[in-house]
Amino acid sequence: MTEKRTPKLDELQKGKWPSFVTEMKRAAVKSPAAAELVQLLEKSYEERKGHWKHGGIVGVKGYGGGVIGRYTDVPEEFPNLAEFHTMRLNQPAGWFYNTKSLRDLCDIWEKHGSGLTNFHGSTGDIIMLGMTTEHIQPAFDEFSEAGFDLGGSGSDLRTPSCCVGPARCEHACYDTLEACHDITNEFQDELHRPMWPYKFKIKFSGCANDCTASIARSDCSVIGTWRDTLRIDQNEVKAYVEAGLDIQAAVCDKCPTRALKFDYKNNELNVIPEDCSRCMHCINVMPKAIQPGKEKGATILLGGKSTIVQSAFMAWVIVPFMKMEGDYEEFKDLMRRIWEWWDENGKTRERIGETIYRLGMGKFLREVGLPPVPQMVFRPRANPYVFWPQDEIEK
Amino acid sequence: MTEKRTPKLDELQKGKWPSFVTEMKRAAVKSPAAAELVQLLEKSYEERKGHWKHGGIVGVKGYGGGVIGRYTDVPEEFPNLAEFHTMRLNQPAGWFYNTKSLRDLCDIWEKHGSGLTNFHGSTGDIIMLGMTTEHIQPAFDEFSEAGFDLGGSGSDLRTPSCCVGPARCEHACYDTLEACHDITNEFQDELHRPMWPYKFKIKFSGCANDCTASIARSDCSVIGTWRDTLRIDQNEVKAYVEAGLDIQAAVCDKCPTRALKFDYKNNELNVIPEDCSRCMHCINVMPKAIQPGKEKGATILLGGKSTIVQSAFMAWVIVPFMKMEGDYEEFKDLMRRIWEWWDENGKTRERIGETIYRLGMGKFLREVGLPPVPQMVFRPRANPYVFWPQDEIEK
Amino acid sequence: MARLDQGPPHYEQMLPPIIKENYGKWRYHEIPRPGVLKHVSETGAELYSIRVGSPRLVSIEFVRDLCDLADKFCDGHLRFTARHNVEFLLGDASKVEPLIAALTEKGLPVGGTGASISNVVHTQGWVHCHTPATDASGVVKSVMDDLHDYFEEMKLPAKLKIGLACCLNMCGAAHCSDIAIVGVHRTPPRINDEKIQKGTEIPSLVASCPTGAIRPNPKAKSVIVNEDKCMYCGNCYTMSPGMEIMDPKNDGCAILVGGKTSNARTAPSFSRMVIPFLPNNPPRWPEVTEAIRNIIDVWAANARQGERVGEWIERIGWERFFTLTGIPFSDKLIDDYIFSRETFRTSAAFKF
Amino acid sequence: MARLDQGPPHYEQMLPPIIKENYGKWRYHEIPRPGVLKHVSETGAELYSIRVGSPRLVSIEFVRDLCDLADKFCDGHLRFTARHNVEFLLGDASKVEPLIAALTEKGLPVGGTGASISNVVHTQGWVHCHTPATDASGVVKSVMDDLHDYFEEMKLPAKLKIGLACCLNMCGAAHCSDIAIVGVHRTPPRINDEKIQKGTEIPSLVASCPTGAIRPNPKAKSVIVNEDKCMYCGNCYTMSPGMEIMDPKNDGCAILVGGKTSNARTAPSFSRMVIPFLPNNPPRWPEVTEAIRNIIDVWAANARQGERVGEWIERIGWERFFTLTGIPFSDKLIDDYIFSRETFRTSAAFKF
Ligand code: SRM
Ligand code: SRM
Ligand code: SRM
Ligand code: SRM
Ligand code: SF4
Ligand code: SF4
Ligand code: SF4
Ligand code: SF4
Ligand code: SF4
Ligand code: SF4
Ligand code: SF4
Ligand code: SF4
Repeated sequence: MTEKRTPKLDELQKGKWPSFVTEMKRAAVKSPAAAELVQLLEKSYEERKGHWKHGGIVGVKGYGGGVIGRYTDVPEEFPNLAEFHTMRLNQPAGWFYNTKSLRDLCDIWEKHGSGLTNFHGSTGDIIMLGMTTEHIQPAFDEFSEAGFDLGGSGSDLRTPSCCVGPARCEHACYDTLEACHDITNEFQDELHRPMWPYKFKIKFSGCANDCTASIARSDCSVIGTWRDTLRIDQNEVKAYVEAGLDIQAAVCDKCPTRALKFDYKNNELNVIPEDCSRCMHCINVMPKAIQPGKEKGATILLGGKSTIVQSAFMAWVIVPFMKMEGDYEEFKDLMRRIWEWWDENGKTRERIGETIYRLGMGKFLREVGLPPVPQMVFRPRANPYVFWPQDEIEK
Repeated sequence: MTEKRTPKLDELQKGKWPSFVTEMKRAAVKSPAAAELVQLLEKSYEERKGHWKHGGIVGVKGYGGGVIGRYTDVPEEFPNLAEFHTMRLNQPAGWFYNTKSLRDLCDIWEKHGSGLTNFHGSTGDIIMLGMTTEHIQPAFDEFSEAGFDLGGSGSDLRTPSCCVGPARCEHACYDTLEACHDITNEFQDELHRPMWPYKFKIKFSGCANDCTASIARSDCSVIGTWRDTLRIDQNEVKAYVEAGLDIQAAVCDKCPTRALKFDYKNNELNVIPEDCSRCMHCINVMPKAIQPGKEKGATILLGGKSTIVQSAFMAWVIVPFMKMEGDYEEFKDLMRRIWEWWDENGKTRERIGETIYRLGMGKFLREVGLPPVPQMVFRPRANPYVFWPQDEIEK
Repeated sequence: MARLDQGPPHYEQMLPPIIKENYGKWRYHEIPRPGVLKHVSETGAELYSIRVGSPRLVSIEFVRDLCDLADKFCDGHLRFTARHNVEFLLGDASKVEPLIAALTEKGLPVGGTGASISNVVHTQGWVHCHTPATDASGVVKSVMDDLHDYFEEMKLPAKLKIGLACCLNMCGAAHCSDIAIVGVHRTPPRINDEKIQKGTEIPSLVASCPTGAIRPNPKAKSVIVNEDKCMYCGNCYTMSPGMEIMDPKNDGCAILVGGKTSNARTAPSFSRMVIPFLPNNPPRWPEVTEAIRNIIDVWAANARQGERVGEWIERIGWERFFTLTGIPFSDKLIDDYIFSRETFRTSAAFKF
Repeated sequence: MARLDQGPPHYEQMLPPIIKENYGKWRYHEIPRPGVLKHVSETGAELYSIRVGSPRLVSIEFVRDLCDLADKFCDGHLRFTARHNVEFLLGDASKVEPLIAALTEKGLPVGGTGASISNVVHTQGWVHCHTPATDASGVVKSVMDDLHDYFEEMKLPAKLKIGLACCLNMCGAAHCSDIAIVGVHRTPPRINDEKIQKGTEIPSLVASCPTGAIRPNPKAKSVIVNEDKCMYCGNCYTMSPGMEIMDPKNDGCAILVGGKTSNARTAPSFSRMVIPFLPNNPPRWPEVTEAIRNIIDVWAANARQGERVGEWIERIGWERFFTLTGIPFSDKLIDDYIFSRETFRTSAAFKF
């Protein structure tokens, strides 16, 4: 194929933000597929439409997911894109790497794929973008050799991810990396062999700042919190005052529950323990002076997903507080009970949140064995349409 | 029928709140039907269930509504309750009466009915409770003679009602009594001859305090407001300060839009005009010092109803500001357009709010000819599911 | 002969002279004592309104009594309020106390203004309706006997509006009340084929069920109910007498709280269920009166001045409401109907 | 041979020594300059993280470049963030400036911390997906070129998170972003009977339509779409290649604003649509970049310190947002889907 001009894409090599077009062209130097991809994209820019077809099923031996089949609809024009699949690799917890591992990945990908990649995919995987069918198994074998495994795709557990947590953050209320790693390993079967009504995502955030956006982006959101009272270091409070922080305005007035009382005279800050909802705001503003309580754990929320089909759902509280320690058996057990219930009750392509919405929280809680608590709702029902389990009434 | 004991009901003649049982017994002195009603109710208190059947259609000549048929399911036991219908009489606007009119009503009801009544029904009518079929027409003729007409029932315009408004309230932003009276008269046909998918209620409140609870209780809620800025009398502000009112705490801090600034030094209160949402709070607390602006009118809201079937709906803004003056032609014209649209699009037993919910505000606004404005929503849609009128797009 | 479509009497003929003269001219009002409103006009005129509690379900003798009082004290004028209280309208301050004395003598309570409880908006119940799950007037009488002080004094944090509806049709429009009492069924309708065959339109009946629990039973020319899907709303019974839903053993009252309709400070809001069921225990419904007194007492003890029930709860959080009142939370209070999603706590911030 | 189910590499082998030593011991952090986080440990150790913008869609050469820098400055360790930035991790303060210099030389922007815009979470677009209504990387590049200053400086009222999804599947999970760019179709699918006949399960296809717009067409062994009911969600196209929905003339971008996911101060919230459609105008999408710049500029000029976009709008009111930004309001912005009721203004209190 002769080198063609790409006037539209060239425009995107200008400007201060690093250019993906430049990256594509860098890959194109070694990979004919990447070279064609530049041309295909230019075509899309001209025609204002995509040129990819629905994927056929491709994969590696022993797994049901982890590879997304992709084929161009103009294979005659772009023979190297006739097969151009994606392989998802499960990232290490917290997206930490040593350069040795990264270089290994690059070398393998240079051999078997387009040389194009996403660090990372939006769920968290390393995305190896563009390979032919025949390279799938050998590439996987080599990635495996290098210590990497496939991520999720299809109706399975998707690759869990976690915030940087205790590795670099003072707010972490549990070990997000360990939890993510341990739980990912526990559920390898669920991750690699799709068998549910639809996908299921788990994300781990160490505190209510929710740096993985888990509440919006995962079916199960695990958010660090504490059960006792936040701790205030009055010396550090005084230091903030001296440094010029307007504690009343910047902290107390923005506390959603007005749980903080600032004493101007003594430059002391106090919290009304039962009023604090652990939103993290005051801690964010004054990390030196305020820290989470001592009895730490996580809130488990369920049901998050984006728009398709019933509207986007954010995950909601199903367990206000759970210890996240040891072998995480309490959490794992809960997941298993939830999946079992969903398996029995969910329709095809129905996310867990949608299944619960359709069948009702009451049924879900009863059948999964979770005690109903007011923390599960912003407010109780406004309608009087209670389903009464008929064994609770007098017949 | 021999006098029977009513031990349960007798209990309800005790206590400080005036007793409806005493009232029933007072009526029972002259009315055998009322006497039986006492017995029937005692029976219900014993059995914990009602003893009334579905109504057959009863009414007066020329009208389709206004009388609710009612029959007991134990006519053998209570022959005087075999027919025990309700007649709804349209109350005068604001529920004002002279004693002459009230006495006329009593006299007619003594002749034709049970002597029991509700002042008033929950929609606003005078409820004449309990009469036989054969008395319906003669009673109506006499009520009519006395200047009263029937209220609504069935799938028609229900009897509109209004708050006391300018008759006794300093807050009224339009003449609720005149509007209610004029508009009720305009729509006599709609009120007396059911021809819609379901009932339609209108309530008029003179300001956002909404003393008719119109936003919850009527399909169309007409709430007085103003388009310019509220007026503050600084002398009266000072008087409130002197009287000990903590203006900052009781007024400014509770202003939902924080539109009020209190100047401690000069004891002056000022409003940021574009921030005020006209919620009435500050005016309620300081009626001597603050009053509505001068350019008055009403906000029109649509869609309120209670629980059955889709859940309760509160009415929402469809016209942020409308003058309510003269012959109310703008309002009447809007009602006619809305009813026409509902007639064409509504299903049987579907309130207007439910029809709009089902078909979408966009369609409703376009077809009824109302300009969409952000005042109609608390916030825009969270989903991207826009229906594009296909004539707006490039084919 | 009746004049068709003459409409209601003109309100002007019902207004006392002082109101006609000062119509639209009122400048401000005060509440000199509970149950008495004093409105002052631009003209300097002063109007006293004496608010009186009424059982609403009354005899014509009651109305005539009111007329006697109005004739004696108010030149023959009076009005009723949006909550079914009576208001006597006086231009003459000196008549206020004598009128109150006369009312008290008759056992009529004066109150319901300002930070008090007003009359309970309510419905027909067993007295006159065919679909009730509870009585109306009897429950109201029991509740108001218990809360009488709160009517005659103004010692609550804010206005308190209770609504009662004897079935889910909600004729009391209780859905936006500070406290709502709602009659609820708890068992599916029992089908009476014979009654259905008489005059019920089967397709309309099937369509009336919001959960799609009803399907035709062509053999019996009747219908079948999928009991698992039924939520006892009674809409089918409104459509057909053959869907018998009244069940003395299992009908009763639900309690909802925190609604309001005024736009002052906060937007109008729905009442929300806090007790899914209390038994019908006539004549005095002790479980209901007690539950309501508990809620009011806790609110009165904890709310800030001027805070309606719902505003108080939204400030402290519903989870705290259940702790403070000791009302047990249960899955029945979690919405599972169309708009449930908005009620789920999609946030990690809450109180324990 | 591959080892099945070995799972991801253990994170411990990826951590730099300073992190291993201070794991879980961090006490607080500061942001000494944009793009640099300084975390201080209980042990007194100080960790510097240099945050670097990445196009995310990169070549292995790019990754190797990163490795070279990490080897040179960071003892061979680095990480990526939840928003696809790169973070270089340094124990040695003296290396911070040299590293930044090296990055700048490579054209890599340092920033994205604190009150700045971070990287745009985005998706595949025309580069690799079969259902896009717009491109992903091209739009992001255009937007970030324009907002570059806001990445490198911390001069915004608060954090700003932009998300992009190239179709309603929303792989960018843009639904809770401060600003969301969403690829939208605007015409119903064109049915290709032949493609449908090949391997599409008709019942699943019919069931996939959220509005019930699809019904079987048994004659053609295919389906028919009721175009009036279609809202162009593309879910049917995800199910079957025979439901061709891409339409170059009418595909484009919608803009939503005001979402967030953190629980700090206010509960997580959805982004809400303020512009229903902007055309696809490659390579630079000027209409999109301009619209976003306008929103950001108005927010930056009007919000209080610390106020996220949505918090600012909720304080001033959406009606004022439209006035201030000059964005036209239209019926398309009014919800008409399942949870629409909650968005209607059921209150008489609003701003003109
Ligand atoms: C007489 C009546 C109007 C009528 O046409 O009948 C009326 C009359 C007044 N209302 Fe009202 N309201 C009346 C029903 C209502 C209702 C509707 C209802 O109760 O069903 C509401 C909405 C209830 C709700 O929000 O749930 C209502 C919400 C208000 C408010 C707002 C209260 C709040 O802060 O939320 C005010 C303002 C205030 O009191 O500060 C108000 C203020 C007033 C004032 C002070 C207006 C005035 O200046 O004259 C009147 C005396 C109030 C008092 O009782 O202290 N009125 N008022 C109604 C008396 C009913 C009764 O017998 O108790
Ligand atoms: C008399 C009254 C209750 C009262 O004690 O005051 C009443 C009584 C009945 N209502 Fe009502 N409704 C009454 C105000 C209301 C209200 C309150 C309001 O208007 O503010 C509502 C709730 C607000 C609303 O409109 O949504 C109300 C919502 C219903 C409904 C449910 C309608 C719905 O769309 O959800 C029904 C069922 C129906 O229409 O089939 C209903 C049906 C009935 C029927 C006719 C029962 C039936 O299905 O045949 C009741 C007749 C009782 C009887 O035989 O005496 N009634 N009804 C009220 C009318 C008096 C009047 O005209 O002044
Ligand atoms: C590195 C990263 C975690 C990771 O594992 O990768 C991270 C790291 C930090 N976050 Fe975050 N957040 C990270 C994604 C997020 C996300 C998720 C997202 O952007 O998709 C959120 C939720 C976004 C939302 O609300 O829509 C997030 C909401 C916060 C907040 C709450 C902000 C707020 O006030 O709403 C804080 C607290 C603060 O900054 O005051 C926070 C605070 C922090 C701190 C200060 C925590 C700490 O003490 O170390 C870290 C530096 C923040 C900074 O950049 O100024 N982080 N943070 C993520 C960096 C992404 C990036 O490259 O920009
Ligand atoms: C690669 C990735 C986008 C990216 O550029 O990063 C992606 C790409 C695709 N997603 Fe996604 N999704 C990706 C993260 C997401 C997210 C974001 C997240 O996980 O935080 C979401 C929204 C959150 C959620 O789960 O709701 C998301 C919601 C969807 C949906 C809609 C699912 C739903 O329930 O609403 C589909 C449609 C489907 O599953 O059929 C979908 C389907 C797809 C498919 C497989 C298209 C298809 O129907 O065949 C895309 C393959 C593109 C390709 O060929 O390269 N993708 N997808 C992300 C996965 C990378 C990774 O593994 O790390
Ligand atoms: S979620 Fe909390 S613990 Fe995790 S990185 Fe963000 S601020 Fe730190
Ligand atoms: S964590 Fe949030 S709720 Fe708790 S005191 Fe701090 S600001 Fe208030
Ligand atoms: S709604 Fe307003 S105008 Fe009407 S009575 Fe109430 S406070 Fe007065
Ligand atoms: S009317 Fe309401 S919004 Fe306007 S200034 Fe007064 S309190 Fe504030
Ligand atoms: S609420 Fe139900 S039972 Fe009570 S009057 Fe209305 S329709 Fe009848
Ligand atoms: S009571 Fe309601 S839910 Fe049950 S069958 Fe009848 S209409 Fe359906
Ligand atoms: S958002 Fe849509 S078009 Fe974009 S990658 Fe995801 S599925 Fe593909
Ligand atoms: S695009 Fe969506 S709404 Fe239209 S037919 Fe397909 S699935 Fe249905």
